[in-house]
Amino acid sequence: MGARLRSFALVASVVLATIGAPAATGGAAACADEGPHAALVVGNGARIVKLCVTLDAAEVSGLRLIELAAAQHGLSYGFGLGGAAVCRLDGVGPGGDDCFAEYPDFWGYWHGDGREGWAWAGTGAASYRIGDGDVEGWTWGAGDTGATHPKPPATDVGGVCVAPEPSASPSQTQSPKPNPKPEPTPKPSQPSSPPSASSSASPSTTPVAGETRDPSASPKADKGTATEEPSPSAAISPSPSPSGAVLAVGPPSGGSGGAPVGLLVAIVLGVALTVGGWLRLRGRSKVAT
Amino acid sequence: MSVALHAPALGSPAGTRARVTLLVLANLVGAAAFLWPFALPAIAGPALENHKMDGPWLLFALAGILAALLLLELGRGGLGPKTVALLGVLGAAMVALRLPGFVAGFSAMFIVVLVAGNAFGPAFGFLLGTVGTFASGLFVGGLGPWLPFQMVAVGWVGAGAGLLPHGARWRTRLLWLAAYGAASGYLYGAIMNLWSWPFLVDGSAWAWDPGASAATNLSNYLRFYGVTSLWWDSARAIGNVALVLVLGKPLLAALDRAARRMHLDLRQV
Amino acid sequence: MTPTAIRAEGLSFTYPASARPALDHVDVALPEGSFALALGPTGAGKSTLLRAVNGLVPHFTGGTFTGRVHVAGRDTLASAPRMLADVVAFVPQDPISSFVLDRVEDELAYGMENLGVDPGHMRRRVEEMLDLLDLVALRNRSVRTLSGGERQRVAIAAAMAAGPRILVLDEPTSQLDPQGAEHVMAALQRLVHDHGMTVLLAEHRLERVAGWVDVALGFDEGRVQVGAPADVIRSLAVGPPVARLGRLVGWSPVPLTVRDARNAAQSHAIGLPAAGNGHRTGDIVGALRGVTVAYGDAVALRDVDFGVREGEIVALMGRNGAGKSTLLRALAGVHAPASGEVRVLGRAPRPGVDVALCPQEPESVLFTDSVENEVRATLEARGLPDAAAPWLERLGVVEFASRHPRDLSAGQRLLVATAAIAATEAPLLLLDEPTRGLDPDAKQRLVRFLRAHAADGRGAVIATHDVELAASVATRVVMLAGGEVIADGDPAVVLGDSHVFAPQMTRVFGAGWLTPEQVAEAMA
Amino acid sequence: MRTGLHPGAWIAWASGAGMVAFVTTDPVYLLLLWALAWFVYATHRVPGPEARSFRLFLLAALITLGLRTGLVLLGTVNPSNVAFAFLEGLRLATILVVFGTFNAVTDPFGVVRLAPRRFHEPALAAALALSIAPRTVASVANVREAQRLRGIHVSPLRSLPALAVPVLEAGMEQAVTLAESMDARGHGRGRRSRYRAQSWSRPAAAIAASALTAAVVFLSASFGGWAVLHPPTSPLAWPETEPILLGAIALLALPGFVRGGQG
Repeated sequence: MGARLRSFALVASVVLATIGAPAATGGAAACADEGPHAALVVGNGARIVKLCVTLDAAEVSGLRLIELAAAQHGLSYGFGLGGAAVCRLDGVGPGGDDCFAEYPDFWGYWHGDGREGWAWAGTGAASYRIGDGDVEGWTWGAGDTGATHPKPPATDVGGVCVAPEPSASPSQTQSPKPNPKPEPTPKPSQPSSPPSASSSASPSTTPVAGETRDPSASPKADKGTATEEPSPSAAISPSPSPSGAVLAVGPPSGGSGGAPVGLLVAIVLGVALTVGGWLRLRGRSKVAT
Repeated sequence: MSVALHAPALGSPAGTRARVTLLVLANLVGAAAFLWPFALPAIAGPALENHKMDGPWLLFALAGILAALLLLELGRGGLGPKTVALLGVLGAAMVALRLPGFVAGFSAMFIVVLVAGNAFGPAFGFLLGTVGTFASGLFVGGLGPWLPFQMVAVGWVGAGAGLLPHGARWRTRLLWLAAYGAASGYLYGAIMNLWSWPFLVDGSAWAWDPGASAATNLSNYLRFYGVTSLWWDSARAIGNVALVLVLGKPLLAALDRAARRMHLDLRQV
Repeated sequence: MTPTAIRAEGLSFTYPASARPALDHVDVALPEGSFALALGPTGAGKSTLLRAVNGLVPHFTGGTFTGRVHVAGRDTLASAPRMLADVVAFVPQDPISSFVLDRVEDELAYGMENLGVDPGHMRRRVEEMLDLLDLVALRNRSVRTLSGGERQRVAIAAAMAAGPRILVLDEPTSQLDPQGAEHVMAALQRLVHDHGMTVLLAEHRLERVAGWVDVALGFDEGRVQVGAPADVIRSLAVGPPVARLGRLVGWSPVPLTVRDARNAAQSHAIGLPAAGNGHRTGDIVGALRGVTVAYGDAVALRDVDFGVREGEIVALMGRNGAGKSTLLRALAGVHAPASGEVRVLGRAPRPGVDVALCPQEPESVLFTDSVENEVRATLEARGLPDAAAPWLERLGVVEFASRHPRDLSAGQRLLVATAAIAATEAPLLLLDEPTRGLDPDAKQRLVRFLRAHAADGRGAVIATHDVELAASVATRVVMLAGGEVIADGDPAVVLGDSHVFAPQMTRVFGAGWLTPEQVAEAMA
Repeated sequence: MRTGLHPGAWIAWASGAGMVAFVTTDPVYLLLLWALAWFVYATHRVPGPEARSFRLFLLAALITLGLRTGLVLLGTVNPSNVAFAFLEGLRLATILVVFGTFNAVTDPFGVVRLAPRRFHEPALAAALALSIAPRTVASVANVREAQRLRGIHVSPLRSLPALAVPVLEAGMEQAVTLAESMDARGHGRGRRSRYRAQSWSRPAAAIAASALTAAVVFLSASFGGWAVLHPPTSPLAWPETEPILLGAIALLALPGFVRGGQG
């Protein structure tokens, strides 16, 4: 009875049940306008980096700001939960899609309150809107609220984006060249920032880079798999930038560090099961007929 | 001796308070199963954000099952053969009407739930919604994790139909039912979308944002609903209204007649 | 003496919305081991008494109940039907509607599950019932896939499995072909004779049951007389054809079985029958030429040639599934043949205009809120004058004109549906099983109606299991088997040639004798 | 009758495999689940209408995957976005395939029969709905045909009531007969026993246990964070494959090595 109807009803209802209804998603379209700037402060527990980021729209999301910082200054980052949350910044944080894999430590999110102070972010970086002159902060550490989580140092946008030069170009950061060599003497935000705030970050850079970015030292790298960025470090490069510190970062390359034994096993298993299924079906239809 | 007998009503009068408690509890659990995307940050904080892709989902899928079971518990032991037979027959009608399926979000299945809920009361309406949805899931081979949600949501549609005022005239009763058909068409869609909406976490303005406040998420959700489901659910709402207006009276009359013949007084539930 | 299984004392009952009592001071006592038949016209109270025995009346129906019914010593008023489930079993008229579970074996166990029978015992009982009713081969089948006779036996087994000693059945053979009916009656007799059960059944087709039972309950307007079947049948002026013959020629006692009648007839000389009632005069009204119909892979009709002429009443006979309904549907133009040609009045059939079919489930025809409106809907659709009453009168349902069709009995509904179909005034009328649930009076009205229809120069085809109907009304009999026509000719010849489909008169007096009236005339 | 395995074993298997799919977006694990579901289906498939539900679910899975991935095209298209949407879609699709297998190999009546004793009556009602539904559909066809046979061509507005009312009336009548029959057969007497409750064979128990193990392993990885279940997509990187998790998934293939007894 109604076999075709039944089929249709099934397919339609199952698809609808799982996907809801056709949904449109979209991010902000990139536009090349220059002008608005925001300050981004990232404290990975070992050092603090302050970056002046040129916004590509009047308003961008907190996540977009990080992407822009990566493009303009080579900040290394990794988003998780499907790109909705911040997993990794400046080489620190979980490498997978699960941003709380190292909980209780996680990346806390802060908004500058305009008076050099900080407010714990109530919304996610994906939905928070940042405009010209805003200050954003990210700190690595434990503590589920603004009262317990490590706070970024007092910052105002003027201290990071001093004498904004609209000519700042993001182009140089696209360099595909991995830069495995940590620079022993990083000088973040050298050129034009006042000495007060930004200098605090510099002393501890080298050990951090050595400890957390070397694949051989990472626990996950032991398994010979490929989640770590191939670039062992994102070191601060001395290359001059008119508007802030520049981080050089190796771009993600498709290659994997370790031998994908697991992957091979999985493929063999999958092929075996698929072929086994075919054989079973063929055997059965022979019996049946 | 001469006796005039009336068949017993559905369920026993004993334990009414327990039943009401159960009803409230079950509906709260059911509501939680659907509404958690709004309440998550408030109740769990970032520790749970860790598992926003899976943990809560699993928990609340279990809550959906629990709610379905709890609500079915309403009918425990006291349904009796007449109610079970009616549920079976009307559930079969739902299965049959689910087959031709869809014009966008509209399915003729809903008319059965609306009319039977209205004729036999909220408890029956709920049971029919859950039982019929379960059976149709089994029948078309559509068992899956979404089924408890569907069962509860359709059950609510039926229960709501049973709570409508009947009024003194057909006209009043039908207009109420038609209005409810429209409203429930949208509400059902809004509720059912909620279970899959948290899968959309891409940071857009209509995506679920596990870290955000309930108000933000609600507005995101409304935006999402408005963009993606409004037209879809409108088909359901319009279809419900049309069917109620065209079929409501004869079907209600048929159900009333059957109730009389079966000497049934389900409205005492 | 044997204990009483069923005892009703001073039983009166009135349905909730009814003015007239359905049962009026009824006294009945059936000893254990009775095989009892309830007979009488539709609406005389048979179903009500059957339901009073297991408490459905009044517990299920409501209404006003006076008097007492004791079943196996229990007062039905004090126990709900479910509490009587271990002493009395009930098989309703349409068993498929009463099945609760899908698989035969599970259906058998359902009653015992309700009684909390221990699983080991339950298992043994199910096996016993499967053996007793010859269902072993069907144990894993879905009840939906069974034939009518199989369903009836499953329903009996399911009702009996919980171990009640009393079995009540409402028209158990009405949906069955002659062989199926025979099977069921034989199974019931075994329950009575070998297992000492008490069986009470209601049935209209007395020729199928009268010979099996040992006590009869004659119903007339809510009153009941209990006695030997022969006595009751004589006093009610009903009965199988042999009994009608007995009354016509004054035999005493009135014979109830073919065997009785043969014994009684030995003293009467009877010659060869006159020519049969077949006469082909008119033109062809409808015809199938080389028609093959298939449902998926299953061929229902295979290369069939068939024709019906003006003035003819053709009876289509054959086992369940032989293709009778398919032939009617093809002729009515609702099922297009895979190959071959269908012609009505020389052109493709126009359903509802020049050919009308009353389907096997007459209920599906009815969709308005009153009997009268059913006929009027047809008249309106055909653009005929709005006169419903004559049609209702012809089929004897005019007294129900303002009633809701669904409130009528199955037989009455069938007549209403027939009236609604016939009102199309189509020159070719097709009826599928037109005597289901009809009492003898109603059947007589249907016979008269069909004769009048044919006398008007129209044609009719009836698909039926009812051998006696075919014998009394058909001008020609077409026998189908496996989708093919295996016999086509004068009823006297075709029915006389058959073991299974032979009417009682043929069985008593030989081929060619069809109806008691014909025999009585020859004897006179 | 379909596979002889206890339906509970199938429920456990589908839930276990479904949970595994829920907690990961790693394509290695997910595609392995596809292969495995296919293998299990091939082993336990019984020709018939129900076997079709696997194909239908497969179709639904592919549509879901396509839709979910296609949504990206409406927004910003970059490799990360596409990969993320694809993996999300793959996860949903995997769940569908798993449940497609489940629906293809289990007997719906068997599932209903699993209902706990307290839910006997709602479960019975669902079973009734299942067995009555084909007749309801047939009844619709009968009514439509019967009206044609009377030459009645009802206007579109009236055709729905003319169709729906007789079908509902017939159903209600059946409900009366059914209720009578159930009552007469002792429904609702309070005590109940169960006829031939399907027993847990050793293979069935093993299947349930292995499915549970697989689910627990993946859940512990998800909550404990000892393995990467969501490969990073922004920026893109190759997924990891954790041997313990591979082993856990392999456990789910067990039904493919158990013959279900009588087909």
